[in-house]
Amino acid sequence: MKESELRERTRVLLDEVHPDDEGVSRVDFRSAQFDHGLALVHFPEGLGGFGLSPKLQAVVNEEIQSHAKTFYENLVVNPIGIGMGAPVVLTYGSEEQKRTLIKRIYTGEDIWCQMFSEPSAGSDVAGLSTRAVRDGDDWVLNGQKVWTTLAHVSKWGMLLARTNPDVPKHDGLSYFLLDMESPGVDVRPLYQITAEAEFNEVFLNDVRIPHEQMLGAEGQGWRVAITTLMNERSALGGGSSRKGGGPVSVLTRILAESGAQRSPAEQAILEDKATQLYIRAELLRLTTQRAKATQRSGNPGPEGSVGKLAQAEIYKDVWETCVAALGDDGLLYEPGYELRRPTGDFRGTGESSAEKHILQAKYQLLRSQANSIEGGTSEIMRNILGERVLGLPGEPRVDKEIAWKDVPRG
Amino acid sequence: MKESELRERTRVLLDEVHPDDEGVSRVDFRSAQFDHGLALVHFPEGLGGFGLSPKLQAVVNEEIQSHAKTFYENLVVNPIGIGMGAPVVLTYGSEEQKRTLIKRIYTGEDIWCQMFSEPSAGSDVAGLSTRAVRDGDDWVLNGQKVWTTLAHVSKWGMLLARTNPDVPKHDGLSYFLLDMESPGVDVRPLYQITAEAEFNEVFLNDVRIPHEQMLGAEGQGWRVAITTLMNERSALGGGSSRKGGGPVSVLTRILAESGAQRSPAEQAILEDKATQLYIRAELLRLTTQRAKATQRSGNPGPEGSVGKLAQAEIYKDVWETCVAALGDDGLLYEPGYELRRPTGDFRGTGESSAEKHILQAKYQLLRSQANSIEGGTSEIMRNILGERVLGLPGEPRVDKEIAWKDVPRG
Amino acid sequence: MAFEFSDEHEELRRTVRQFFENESDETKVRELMASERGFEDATWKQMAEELGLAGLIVPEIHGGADFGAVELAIVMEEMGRALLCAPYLSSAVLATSAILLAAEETAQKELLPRLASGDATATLAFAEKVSPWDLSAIAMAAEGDGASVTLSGEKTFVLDGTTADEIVVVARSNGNLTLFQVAGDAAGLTREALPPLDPTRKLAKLRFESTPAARISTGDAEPALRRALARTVTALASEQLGGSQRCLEMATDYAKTRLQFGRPIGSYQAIKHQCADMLVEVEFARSAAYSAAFALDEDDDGAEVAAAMAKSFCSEAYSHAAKRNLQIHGGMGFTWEHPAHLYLKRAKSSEMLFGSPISHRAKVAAAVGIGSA
Amino acid sequence: MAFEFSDEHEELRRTVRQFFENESDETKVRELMASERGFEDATWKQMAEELGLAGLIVPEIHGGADFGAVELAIVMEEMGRALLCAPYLSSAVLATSAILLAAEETAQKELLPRLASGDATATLAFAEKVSPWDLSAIAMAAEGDGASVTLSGEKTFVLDGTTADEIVVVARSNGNLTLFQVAGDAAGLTREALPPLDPTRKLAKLRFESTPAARISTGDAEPALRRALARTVTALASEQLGGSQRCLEMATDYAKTRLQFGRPIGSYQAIKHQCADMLVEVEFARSAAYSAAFALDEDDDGAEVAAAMAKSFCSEAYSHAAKRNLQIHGGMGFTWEHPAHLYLKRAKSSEMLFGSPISHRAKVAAAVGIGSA
Repeated sequence: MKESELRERTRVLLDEVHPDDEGVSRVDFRSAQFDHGLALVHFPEGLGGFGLSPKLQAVVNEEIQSHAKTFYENLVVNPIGIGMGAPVVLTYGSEEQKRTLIKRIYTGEDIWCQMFSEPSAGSDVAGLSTRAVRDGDDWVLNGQKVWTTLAHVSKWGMLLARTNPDVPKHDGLSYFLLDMESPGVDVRPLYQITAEAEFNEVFLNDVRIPHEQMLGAEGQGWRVAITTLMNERSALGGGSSRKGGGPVSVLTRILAESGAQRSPAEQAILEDKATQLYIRAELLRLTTQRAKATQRSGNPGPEGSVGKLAQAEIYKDVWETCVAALGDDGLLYEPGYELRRPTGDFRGTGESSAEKHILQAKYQLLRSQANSIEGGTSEIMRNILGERVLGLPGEPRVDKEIAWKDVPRG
Repeated sequence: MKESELRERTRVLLDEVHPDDEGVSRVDFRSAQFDHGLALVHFPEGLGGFGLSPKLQAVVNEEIQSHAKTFYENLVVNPIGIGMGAPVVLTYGSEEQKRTLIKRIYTGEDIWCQMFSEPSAGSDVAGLSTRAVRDGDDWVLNGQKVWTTLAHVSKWGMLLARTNPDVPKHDGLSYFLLDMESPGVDVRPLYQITAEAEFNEVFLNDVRIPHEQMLGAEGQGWRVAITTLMNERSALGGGSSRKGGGPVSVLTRILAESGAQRSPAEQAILEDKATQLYIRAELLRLTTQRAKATQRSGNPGPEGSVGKLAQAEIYKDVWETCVAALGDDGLLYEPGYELRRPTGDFRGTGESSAEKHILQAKYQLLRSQANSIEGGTSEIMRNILGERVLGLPGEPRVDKEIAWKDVPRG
Repeated sequence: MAFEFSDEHEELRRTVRQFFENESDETKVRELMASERGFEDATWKQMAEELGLAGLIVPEIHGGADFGAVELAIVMEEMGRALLCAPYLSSAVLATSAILLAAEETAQKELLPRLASGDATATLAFAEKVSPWDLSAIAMAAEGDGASVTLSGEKTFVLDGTTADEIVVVARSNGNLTLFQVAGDAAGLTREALPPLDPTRKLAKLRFESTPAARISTGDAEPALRRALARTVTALASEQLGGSQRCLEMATDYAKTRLQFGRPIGSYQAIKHQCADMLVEVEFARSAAYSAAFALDEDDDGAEVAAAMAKSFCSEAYSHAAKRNLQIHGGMGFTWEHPAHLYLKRAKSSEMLFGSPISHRAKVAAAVGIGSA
Repeated sequence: MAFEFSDEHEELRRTVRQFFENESDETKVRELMASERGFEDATWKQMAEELGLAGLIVPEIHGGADFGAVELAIVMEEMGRALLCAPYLSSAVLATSAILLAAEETAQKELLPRLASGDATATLAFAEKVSPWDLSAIAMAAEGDGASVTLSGEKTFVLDGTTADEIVVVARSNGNLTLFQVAGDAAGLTREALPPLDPTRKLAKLRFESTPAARISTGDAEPALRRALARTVTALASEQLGGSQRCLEMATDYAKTRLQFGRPIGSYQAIKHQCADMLVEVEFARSAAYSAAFALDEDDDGAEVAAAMAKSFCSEAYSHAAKRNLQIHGGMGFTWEHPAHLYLKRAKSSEMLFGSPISHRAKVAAAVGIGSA
């Protein structure tokens, strides 16, 4: 299909249902968009698309944005569902599952979450302990998941559990779709050092999942999960998309505003530090751009770890320098530490308006500590770069060839 | 023996032979000092001492220094012989060896060197390959040693060789005293990145060593070597003994002299950097002092690695900052790169007079690169600190339990 | 420098550590940091009476233990390990040092016994909005000339400012920095809690509106106050050392027991070497903090420089150790329920308290002749 | 920014890499760095004639290949990998850019074809003892007003200054920075080799005593010279990138094959993670160098800032990579016979050439609005 036809179809959609119109809800519009094949153009016909190149989705989005004030970003509507859930259902789901699940993901009627992490399996995701035992047509699950974004509002969870502890760890996992309303699923907020709960812990106590909700074959869970994880990691890292934008713009601003309170020498030292960070942030942006160019020419891969690793270290350093530049004001933490679900609007990593940037810097001083942990620790990223990009040999492994149950854990 | 008696005996020695007197050579004086038991007071009577505490040597030295202009420092006379050779002969040598070797070590008639390192065995010293094969009353050696300080002027070398390749690496080593004038010993200068040859390579080609010159039992070489290495490592690291002294004083000076050539901002940045280094150097000095206090109370050990690790990193950083402070003058390297044995007097790490400090900084920029390699790399030091001080577990080892000949090498 | 602790010192350390292990465990710290008051009166009283801590550096004649900076360093180090929530730095160190070094004898007689006995707490209100840590920038001026004056204006970053029974205010009188005593419940005094980054140490802003105050110093108190701040900063460096050491221990302990890929994470060099680097920094911090304390007790000319050196180095070492500890704990270290963040917040906050590491390094530079100035 | 190389670019890279692998192997580099002249005429001629490198950025009408900064970046990157010993930076980049951007057409016609053909080399003598990299600090003033003048004084840090056939001198005329052409063998010119930290790039001090010189620019050449320096610095950043990349490769290759304790040292995280950190820095350096080159060819307003950014970052990245490479090679890397030190010396020297990373960052700061200035 040509771009022009896609644009034409988008205009037809908009003639029919317009997102700006009163009475047209988000679900109404996205439902129509899905039915017109303009939701996920790379998905098959009947499932939101036309089997086109994923790049062409931009044409549709552009067309909508140029004719409507209202535009629903997938990242906001249902990030995990659209980014990971829909693709995995498309690849591994039954026809029935594709038909019933994907559209509701796209409209945002069903929010999705991803449940791989466990307390005892951090970097070693495949070492997870949640057990799934077959019982008739069901699997019965017991265990605990952690760091589950959106679990408290989700209808469906993508879950990895151990169906066979007697084989090496990667071989004993299976992949399930869990209805989060099932009995025995207990979702609790997980408070972070910011006192906010972005994430959840999910306790599974004799939770039953029908066998049909296993995606991929029994014991093939790791393979199914890998696709999901790849999508996740490439979404992290990469820096600001605009020159001088992002966190470093907050630093530049704080530095300019706070200069009067310190000696010229101290200011010079902080300015050089800020300039180093400005340059690094800019090079992160350019490196991401280069990586994307390479990816377009058909070479995706672990190079994305450069951006993930660098961004974590740069951003942490930027926020810490912001607070150093705030000087004594950095002794105060205005959001306070009442335990809560995220509320503030200062926590984004983009630029912020008015006085928000000072609050943002302080919040991010704490929040950014996780940048080098979440989605793969910096230590793991360095392993990936060393082994998969540079081809350095791995370490002796003690857990590869033996049954999962015999691997020391804790 | 009381301090007063030791002082008295020293005055008797000086009455008899005085180092300042014309016609009294270094050998003359030190020979007499040895015979008086005032050379190494912790050594037995007849072997240069009186079996006293090693601390009391300071009393003798003090007494000599207060009554004579000439004082021969052991570190200058025969550093390896006196620091490592004499103790090892004393512990493991035959009576004959003690009688004939130790005195000539002390007088400096016989210079000693230490030959453990090999090209294929860097951090993994015990993995060395030089073979010693028994042939009648002799051992026949073949192999190559490297980083051998003073080999080109030495009479004796302390050498570690493999006498049994069929056992795990530590168990197949034996310790020899090698007469460096033996046929088949080929000493070649090893030029460093400074173009100077402080060290040598020693090639051993069918070199014969009489069995009596093995120290300790066959296969016990590692145990004998460990003592030697401990003495070496504790001699490295520790920093300047004077507040604000050492390399950092060169930096302070260069920074003050070169300030006019750059902007106040750049100067402020360099000054803060220099102050950080000044503080670190001072804390290195104090930490060494604290470690010595602990050691005195009977707790020696791997804590010395703190000083070794920190000193290497601080000094490298100091010299690099010196050259940064020199600015464009750092583009030039006045000693030039003609291959040579060490000559300049600007290379010490102490303070230097007149304009020497600039030459010293440039030379040390290069020379100090080895600080984090020689005497144990910083990586190995961190392992020691992690495992032996903090008690963290070791890595899986692939070379511990198997015959040396079956361990991959290269 | 002797640099060695006596058996009595070790005994002091054991005693206070034991006490804090019982009275300032994590549960207690969390309870107090969430409370408005921030400390427990009973514990404070016990610290004062049973352990003699409130009057540790108060002379015997004023009811104290008459100890010096070295003993204070030991106590602060243990408080840092335990993240003790108490007005110790404000009352027993900062206010006490200021009163000892700058106040008149009558005021010392009146105030110090009450502080040493734990009957009252005090704090020093000196920082103002502009250049808060620079004594010469203090602008508040007393109205009136005699022993009783009134004060108007604002003081900020006052440690434990909402709970202190006595507030020692630094203000100008005839241009000279002068100490004034203001009761915590004085008329015209408004005490507003500030939201602290480190919830285990309370901060306040104090507003004075013609508040009655008693002059308790004569002449220019600035040199004495500078020495009082050097003592405080030295004590704080020891607190930072104690926190750093605790972070190193937490990280090392976790690295020994947490398994990933079938072996302890501490067996990986990525973790092991981070711990080794922490160890080096902690040992350096120890040298910095101890040598500054010994220098004070030996009346060393270099004591103020040593204090600045210790504050700058220990601040950064603590911050590094706290961040590394969090990182080594992985996701767990990022949770509210794990104590790693409590140390991080204490570290970052105490790094900024009394001035940045860069500003303290500038003092060192000036003293040792680095730089043109 | 497009940021993608065409097939022609890749072809150019392959060709020059192949050429340098043959003509600038380690043996050759060591031979030339020990020689007084520092390069081989035959190779230079070959580079000019067969590969068109000497005239790479010279317009076709002057006998050059008429390429831009991107092609130059590719060539310089390969030269940096190979540690090429040749007056390329001095003649084909610095002097050529100055002539192209600041000289009059007649001078261009006379000089550029000779440089492009490899018949002659040139250099730019602008640095003086005080603030050598600051054009506005140039003090040397021409004596005389017309087309022919005489020059007296000293220029230093002149790249390949003892071998250049033509010396383009920057001096003042009526206060304006002006280009003058001086023959290498002119009367009153003394050329003294300086002992370089990096023996693969020769430096000289030139003394002029009433040396006859021909004026080859009019008006104030300062803006044009600033642009010429930005071009040169961008090219140098690419050279630094090439060196960094080579260090990363050497370190990685060695880490794969060197065994200690029975396994490759690259299997230890201590080494592996150093390599990973090098990789990140090299990739950032690549982005910096390439984007500065693309900016120049796109006549981007930000080209001068991009050049300063590239120079500051690539300098430090190269220095880090060279030091890490040496460390990873252990004792071996510290020997004269191993090439690690050649890269270290190139790195440290090129870091200081044309100004320190801090000074280049100051330019970036000013341009992007960091700081009060």
